[in-house]
Amino acid sequence: MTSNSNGAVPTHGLGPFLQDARLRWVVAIAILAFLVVAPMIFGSYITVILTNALLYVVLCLGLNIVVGYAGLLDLGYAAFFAVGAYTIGVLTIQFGFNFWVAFPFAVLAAVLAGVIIGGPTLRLRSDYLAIVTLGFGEIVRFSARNLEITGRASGISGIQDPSLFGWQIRTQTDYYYVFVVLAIIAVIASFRLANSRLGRAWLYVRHDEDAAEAMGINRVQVKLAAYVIGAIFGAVGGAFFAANLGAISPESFSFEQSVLVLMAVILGGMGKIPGVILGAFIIILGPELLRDLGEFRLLVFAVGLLLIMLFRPSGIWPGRRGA
Amino acid sequence: MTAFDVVMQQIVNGLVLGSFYALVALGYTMIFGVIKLLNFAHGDLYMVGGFVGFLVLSAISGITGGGWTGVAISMFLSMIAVGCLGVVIERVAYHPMLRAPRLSILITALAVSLVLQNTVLSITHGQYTAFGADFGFGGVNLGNVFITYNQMILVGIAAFLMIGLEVFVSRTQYGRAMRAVAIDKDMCQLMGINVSGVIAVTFLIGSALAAAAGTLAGAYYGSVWYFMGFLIGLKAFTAAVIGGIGSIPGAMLGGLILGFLEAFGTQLPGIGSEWKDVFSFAVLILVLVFKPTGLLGKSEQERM
Amino acid sequence: MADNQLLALSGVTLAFAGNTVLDDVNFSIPRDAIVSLIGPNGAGKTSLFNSITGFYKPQGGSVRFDGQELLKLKPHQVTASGIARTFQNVRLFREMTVLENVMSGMHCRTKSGALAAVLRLPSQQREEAEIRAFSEECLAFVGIADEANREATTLAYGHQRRVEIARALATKPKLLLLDEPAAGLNSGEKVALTELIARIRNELGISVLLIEHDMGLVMKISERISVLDHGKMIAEGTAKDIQNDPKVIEAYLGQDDGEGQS
Amino acid sequence: MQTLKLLTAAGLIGLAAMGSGAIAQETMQIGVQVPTTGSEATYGQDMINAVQIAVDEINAEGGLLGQQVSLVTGDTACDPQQSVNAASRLVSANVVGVVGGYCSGATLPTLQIYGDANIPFIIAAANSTQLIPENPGNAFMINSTGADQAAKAVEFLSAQGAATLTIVNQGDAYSQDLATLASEDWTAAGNEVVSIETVNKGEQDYSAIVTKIRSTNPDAVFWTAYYADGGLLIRQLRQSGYQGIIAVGDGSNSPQLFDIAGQAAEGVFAFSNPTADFLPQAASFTETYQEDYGNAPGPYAPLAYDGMKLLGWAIAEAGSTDADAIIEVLRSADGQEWLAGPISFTDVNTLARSNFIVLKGEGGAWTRADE
Repeated sequence: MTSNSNGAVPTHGLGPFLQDARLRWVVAIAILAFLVVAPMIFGSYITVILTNALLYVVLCLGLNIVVGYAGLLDLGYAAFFAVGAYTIGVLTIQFGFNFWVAFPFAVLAAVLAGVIIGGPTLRLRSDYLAIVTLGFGEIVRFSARNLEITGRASGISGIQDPSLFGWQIRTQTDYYYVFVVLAIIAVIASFRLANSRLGRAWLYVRHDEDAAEAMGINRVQVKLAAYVIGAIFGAVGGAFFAANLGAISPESFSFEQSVLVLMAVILGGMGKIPGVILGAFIIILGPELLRDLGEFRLLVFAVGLLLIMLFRPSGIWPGRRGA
Repeated sequence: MTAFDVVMQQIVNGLVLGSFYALVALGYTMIFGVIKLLNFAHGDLYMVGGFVGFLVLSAISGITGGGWTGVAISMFLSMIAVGCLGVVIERVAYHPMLRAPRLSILITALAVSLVLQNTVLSITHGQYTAFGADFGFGGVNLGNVFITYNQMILVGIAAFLMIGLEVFVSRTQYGRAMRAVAIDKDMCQLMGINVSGVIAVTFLIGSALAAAAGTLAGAYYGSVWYFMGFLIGLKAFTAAVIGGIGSIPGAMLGGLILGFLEAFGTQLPGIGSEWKDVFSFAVLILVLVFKPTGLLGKSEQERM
Repeated sequence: MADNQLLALSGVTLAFAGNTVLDDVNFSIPRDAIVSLIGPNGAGKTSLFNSITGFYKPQGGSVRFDGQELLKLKPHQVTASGIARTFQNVRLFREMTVLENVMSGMHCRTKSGALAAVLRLPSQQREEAEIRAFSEECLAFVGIADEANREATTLAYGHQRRVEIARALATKPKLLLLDEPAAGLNSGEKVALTELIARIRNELGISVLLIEHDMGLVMKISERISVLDHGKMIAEGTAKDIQNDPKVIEAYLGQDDGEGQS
Repeated sequence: MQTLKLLTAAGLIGLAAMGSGAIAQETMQIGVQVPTTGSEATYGQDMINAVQIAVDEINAEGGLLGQQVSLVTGDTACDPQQSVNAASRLVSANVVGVVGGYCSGATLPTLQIYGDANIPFIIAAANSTQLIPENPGNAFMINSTGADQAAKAVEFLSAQGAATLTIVNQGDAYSQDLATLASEDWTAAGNEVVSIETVNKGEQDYSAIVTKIRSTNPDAVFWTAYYADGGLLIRQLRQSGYQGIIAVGDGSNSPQLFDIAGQAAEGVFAFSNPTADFLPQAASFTETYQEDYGNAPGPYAPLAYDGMKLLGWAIAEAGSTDADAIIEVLRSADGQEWLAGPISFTDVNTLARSNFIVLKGEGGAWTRADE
């Protein structure tokens, strides 16, 4: 890691914690060790919700690039999640593709969707962009509901479990490890992007568009890059989500889903990777912990959210990165 | 019905629907104006307004009956109650966040929305509640176009509230202060304007308008439900943006336009009811691509 | 106009909502020169900067830079073509270090994309090192290398101005536009600034155009001075020419003595 | 660092707490998988209430295998991912069986989970045909599929002399499926489908569709979704002066339709299983429900009640909590009469019979219309 060899440039996406490279390795290894043994210690239920939380880590890190780094408010992130999932569903079921053959198309579809919607709209002010993305998310969901090829409201079922080099991914534990790997890749990718030329450009543009332009940064292009990369994260998450559940339907891609991912990102602390991961876990595990409360669980959870935001308005993870 | 009748009838439908959207959109836009917050709890205030209206009407219908008199009184009391609720929410949940990053308040608003929704869900066990207003189906036939008295009264009340708001904002001290706060909060503080007070009044009025819409909707459509604010909240947000968020006439215009888009989207061959929302959102996106600040929004300041 | 002109404006006209801000401005900067643009407040100096750098879109005229027409270009394209600028009110990127601020200038001179970053390709690693090295060089050039890792907006004002200049230098410009670089500096800092500007031209071979109110500084370092008043270019020449030009004296006398925007 | 440690500790404690969810087993645990939050909570609450009534009755009679029965709720929020979480939790709580399944989309991915854990699953409401091939053999669908209902609707409406029909659904799997099936049958019967319309749940204002219906003036309108929005649609249709036949599917078979639609519900036809009100042995159910919860049972309350009773019967018959034995008993269900009619299963574990009846709204209540 060039940027740390002489301890000069602070590493982006972490906040003041974990700036020490050694400490960072210790924490990373501890977390990794925990993730590897978790399914053996805890039962299948915990494995399932941890899988879910790890999926959210991927989605949240993707949205974090859009919202946390580039400062674009996206209320329709579930659309990209849907594009990934439905591309897999349609290609494997309607066209008989193998999962791994369909997978690149899922990513490609997300890139296309990102460019088509982002291209003309990214110059809009944040609040207007929010409604455009919301509208786009709803358009995707309604289209999935109305089109024959996406199975209309019933969705697509019977999506086969993929196998990888002879390993048949099937059980919940298998998928758990798949999502562990995906989440790790997402973390590393986010981290490297944040500390790259492009990652810095996102921060420049977010802090001062005009100054960034004056420094020769094409803000529309840079924002589009953030949007498209965020879309890719979403689509990858969606593709494996589809394989994991084996069935997809429009309910999974609602506005609420977009909002939950956004909540996780902001709750943990936008732009701070550990914060975003924490946010993803809170948003998924919180309501699960409260299951015994029955119909009150969302109420209690929402009050909890409110309190967290009141006490830590910039998100849970400390540090100012992420305005 | 001839094609002409259908068009006329859909205009009436769009007008009624648009009036509801506009009333809710106004609160959205006012609150956005003063604290730049997309208040996602606004739709839920509409819902709470519906329930409060229902409670009041249940209590007084023995005296007033379930007709428009009773509904008008319920609406008025609901406006006061929910207006105060709006102020309390602002004080408790938003005010401490005003110096926080903008998106953090957004999450607070979402949390408030969840709290309101799930509180009512717990109390009502998710049941739909019949509102109990007792209206006739009577109306006027203009050729084949049928307009009920209820629709006329409804649009009349909505128009009255909107004109009242416009007068308030353009003619009164508070209204001027509100516009000033919308432009530059810090400057207003320096000028000795009670910014907190202005924000509170804005929430009071915005929430009261949502409550009015909620009560009217409950009475007109006949039932209230814990989730009834969700969809209209989304639609009102859309309407406010089409019109130009922050602009009061824009919210009215946006509400009506969205009402018409949905009415005609249902009717248009090739679109139909299944695709009408896709149609509305597509129009929204196109409007913003070509007019990036909405129809009546102020264009952005010159750069630099 | 001859080839030795680096930048040449002809007939540039800019209006906002019917108010003419720049009226048929003709103006040029020779290669290897230090040129100043002066004029009373509100004369349109910053507007002229913004028109050159693509932030404003003039209604008419032409801006030729090094053989290229700039008028239709976006700000980032103007920067890429070799014009860098600073801002009248310092506009550093908040919450980022001095070095990171300067690194922004290298953006348009490098090209590694997302994939290269995620995969940490050798070419990307090389480029990152290059960005750092050159940015550090720029910081050293303006004399604040030891502040590289401080948060930029916590620096003393005079140093913040230097960060802005270093940031502009990192774009490897042929022409540097400085918008009131001396505003808010004390006299010692002004002397240092004068030296810095001279070094930028002499050692780096970068032409400099500055807007400045401090006449002492302007007269001292400018080879040519242009005077803008009410959007019109009213005089052009050496310091001496300008000092004795009655039109210039009139323009300045007719002005209220107020601080503020140009 | 302090914060970090605290967070880690809190997280681990939380996980441990969740892992130890299996409470000491003095009672027999039965899972209920329904949405209790989100926009579908109305129906989920209704089903839980009904299951609770069944459990109360079972416990009053001494429980099952000498144990009292208690319920564990798995809230699906009608979201596929959340329902997977809920199902996993029910599995880890060692439930003997599960009753529920409201949204088909959210029920589908749970089939494999219960299959892998070999837990009997009585699907009380979800009835999408997509569930059938995904069923590993331990799930039993006690709601008849849309095909039977569509056939009954077409038969009845044709007999009423209708030739043109507009079908309105709510854009969810259940009502869209029923709309499509009804449309196919109607066309096959030589009649004309004027249009299929879709509304959004919770939209309240259906005037645009009402105007469209008025302008084409079909002989009949068939609403395939639930009572809440159906009530509003019926109200607005009648207010606009539409005079034709209005029929609703079984999702709208609730007394609450009359609360919402008021006068307008008079003369509306509903297709339904022979629910509570029309089976003498079940009259007490409605009464108990009304007493306990203060409102009338919703459309799936009887099925949810039956699901619990059926499961209880199977456990008692099997004489153990062994899943294979219970499933064996369920397969052999032999047309006993339950609240919502007799139950026996096809070889793919779907309901073997179709005895849809037709109801008519009269005087603010449903009456039999086809006897």
